[in-house]
Amino acid sequence: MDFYQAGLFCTLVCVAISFVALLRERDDIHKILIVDLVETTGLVLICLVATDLAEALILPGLVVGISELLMLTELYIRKENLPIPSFKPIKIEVMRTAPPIITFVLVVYGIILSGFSGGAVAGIGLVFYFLCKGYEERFELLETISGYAWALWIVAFFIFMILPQAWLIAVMLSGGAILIKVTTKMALIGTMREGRNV
Amino acid sequence: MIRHIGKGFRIFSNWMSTYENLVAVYAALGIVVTICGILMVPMLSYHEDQIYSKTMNRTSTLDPYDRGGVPFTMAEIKAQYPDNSPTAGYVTTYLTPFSWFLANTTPYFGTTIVAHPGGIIDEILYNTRGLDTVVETSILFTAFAIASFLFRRKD
Amino acid sequence: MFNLPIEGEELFALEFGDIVNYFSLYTTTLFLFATAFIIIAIIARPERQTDIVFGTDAVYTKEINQDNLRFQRFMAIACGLATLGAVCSGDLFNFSLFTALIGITNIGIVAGVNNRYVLNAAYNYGIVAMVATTFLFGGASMALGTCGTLSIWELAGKGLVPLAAKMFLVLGVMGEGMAPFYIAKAEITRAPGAPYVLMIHVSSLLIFLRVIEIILTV
Amino acid sequence: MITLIIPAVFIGLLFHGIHRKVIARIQERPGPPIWQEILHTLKFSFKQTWIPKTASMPMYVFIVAVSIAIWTGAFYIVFSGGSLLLLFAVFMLHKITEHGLGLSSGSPYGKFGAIRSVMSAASEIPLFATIAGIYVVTGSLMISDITRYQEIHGPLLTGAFPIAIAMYIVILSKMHYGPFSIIEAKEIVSGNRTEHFGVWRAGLEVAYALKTFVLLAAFVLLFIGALPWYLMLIAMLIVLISLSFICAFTPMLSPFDAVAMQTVITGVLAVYIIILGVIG
Repeated sequence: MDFYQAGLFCTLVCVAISFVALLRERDDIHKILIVDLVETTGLVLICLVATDLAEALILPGLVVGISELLMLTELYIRKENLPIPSFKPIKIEVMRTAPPIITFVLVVYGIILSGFSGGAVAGIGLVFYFLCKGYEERFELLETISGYAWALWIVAFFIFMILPQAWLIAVMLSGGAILIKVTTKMALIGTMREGRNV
Repeated sequence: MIRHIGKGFRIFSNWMSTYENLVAVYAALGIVVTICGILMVPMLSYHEDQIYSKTMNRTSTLDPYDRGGVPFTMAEIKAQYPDNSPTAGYVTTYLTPFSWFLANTTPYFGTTIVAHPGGIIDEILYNTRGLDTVVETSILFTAFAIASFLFRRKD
Repeated sequence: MFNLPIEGEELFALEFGDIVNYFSLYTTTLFLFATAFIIIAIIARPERQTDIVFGTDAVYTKEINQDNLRFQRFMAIACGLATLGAVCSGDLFNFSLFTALIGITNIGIVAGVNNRYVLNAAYNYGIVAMVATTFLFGGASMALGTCGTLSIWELAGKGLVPLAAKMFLVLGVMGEGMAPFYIAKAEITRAPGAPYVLMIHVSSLLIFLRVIEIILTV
Repeated sequence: MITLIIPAVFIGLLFHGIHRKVIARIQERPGPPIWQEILHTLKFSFKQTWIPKTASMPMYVFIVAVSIAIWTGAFYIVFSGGSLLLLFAVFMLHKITEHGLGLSSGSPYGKFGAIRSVMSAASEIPLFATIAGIYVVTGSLMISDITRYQEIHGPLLTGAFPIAIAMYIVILSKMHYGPFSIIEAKEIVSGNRTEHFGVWRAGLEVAYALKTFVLLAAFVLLFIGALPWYLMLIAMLIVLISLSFICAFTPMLSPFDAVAMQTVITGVLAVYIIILGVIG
């Protein structure tokens, strides 16, 4: 029995166990938790291949799991007609004065980094800003920007495929677009409070 | 006897027609198939000649991000159809100016001391397995669209 | 290209780096069928469901919310495009990703409907669709581990892919497409918006047909 | 090939008439004349036609066209010796048109029919068992290869009997008045076809006649082998009459029982195919 077989054996046992849990579970919200467990074992099955390709396949696998979780939990809230908790914003002085400068620093640093990780850093800045300051939602605007950035990113991919000699343009395009996309997507999380949609 | 079979069948079909049991039905099928899979493990052996096999150059200053080759040139990746993507590696080895500076001046790039993000596109195979990337982001996009649509419904 | 007595001759191949999509007589038929239903989803108005008031002769038609309708149409088109991708993909992992996308958009089509039964069924279906990705990705990665490649072109006709991986793939597609698990899907079908609801069935049957071609080919 | 479609439609309609007649005689009724279905179709062709106000407009019409188109395609596939997998695809796509017929009109009866057709999705799976089984036995899915195989090794009906049963169940679940035809049960008027009348109904009758013809022809070609045309028609008629007997003697199952029954059959066949695959 080589390493791959041993790993496969253990993982499949884990898959079976997690499915037994799913079989026995009756409560809707607990099912979501178990589903997360099951998905993780699926990722381990990919990891077992242990090449660069496996590394590249894990990211899509992870993203599929996260996005389905996001959608299902929202569907659950809708299905159960759960009210959205309302709370008063905390009144701390530093939360009114600090956000601009912190956000500015984080966004600038994110732009220097560029790309996916840059987007994440800049996005955290904006999340912070919106959480502290923003009581008005700007979903439409952020969504539009995010959508266009996503489309540009896909365009860059097609440039790589069809016109490889223009790769520099594609690199710049995709780097910039993903920066904007990730930033706006994360910023949207900051605006997810029952404020006014402007 | 026949009456019992008929009664059992009725219970079965009633149980199957309740959608709360759907997850349980699928889980039961999943367990059966996984057990079949476990029994077949001895027949599966690892294929040594993999594409995109993993080679790590520990001495490189770019260590975890090093895909071979000088940035902006061809990288040696064992791809499935090398002739379809002769430019593989143009992107995969791209670093942001700051990471490039770190990598050239210090040996610590990518270690825990300087945990600095890699390049514009961390996904190593953007060029050769790009369609995966497109689908993956589409999935995220769709799920986000559904979640935000549900979140913002006012009725 | 492979010349197997399974699906008719190859018509044309489309290269995207390491993922080579191909069209055979069989997949082209599926492709055209999906295209036709996408066009229908774009141009057709939704039907107005009529309900009979119990105990009387009165009949009324349900109104469909405009926002909801637009969202449903968007999801139906996305679902159709994912189906197009799944039927012509020439790579096992890429196929599973497209299939996962179909699972998500299928729930999206009915997510906006304001009916407790539909939402409950969609939720249960969603859980199955999520769990099924384990089998899809597991099947694809087991094929990769044991054969060293994911390309259907390379694997075709050699019979290298182990039976376990094939079973995983089929079970994954069954979960994503709800192929024979009838009950939740029947509840989902009660949702209004016929051209869009029909897309759920089109996509799930087409991926089922495709996975059968794949497991017979590899 | 195309010129053969017209006779095939008429023979299919005649088969429907014979089916009704046989059932009627078994139940000691006089029954309609056997050309009744042909007359029906002609009558519907000349009746007034419009589209219900609640219907989903292009889809309501389009679905009839799709129905005719796929079965014309299936006719071509079977008689040109094409791929069995394509025939399977057509059969599954027929399911879509069944859903679409019921959903497009907005009528509650049509909707019930469509929901029942969604429920009975398991009825298609035995055909998959047929295909997988035939592939395991003959090593090819081209109908021309399969008929050639039977010329050498004898008919598959004796060689692979359970596979023939699977295909027979598939055809049975598509017959009118059968135990599994919950879609067209009379308590929901005409099920998913309730709101399609006039020319649309005539078009559907044509498509369904072609469907019966193609399925019976495929059964004969796959399990008995290539025959001269008159023997083939006789063989198809025999298969049809055996189906009519089953339809006459069995009551219609309640929807969930019908589906559960089909699921059980499918499960048994799946196990059989896996065993066949592992041993073979």
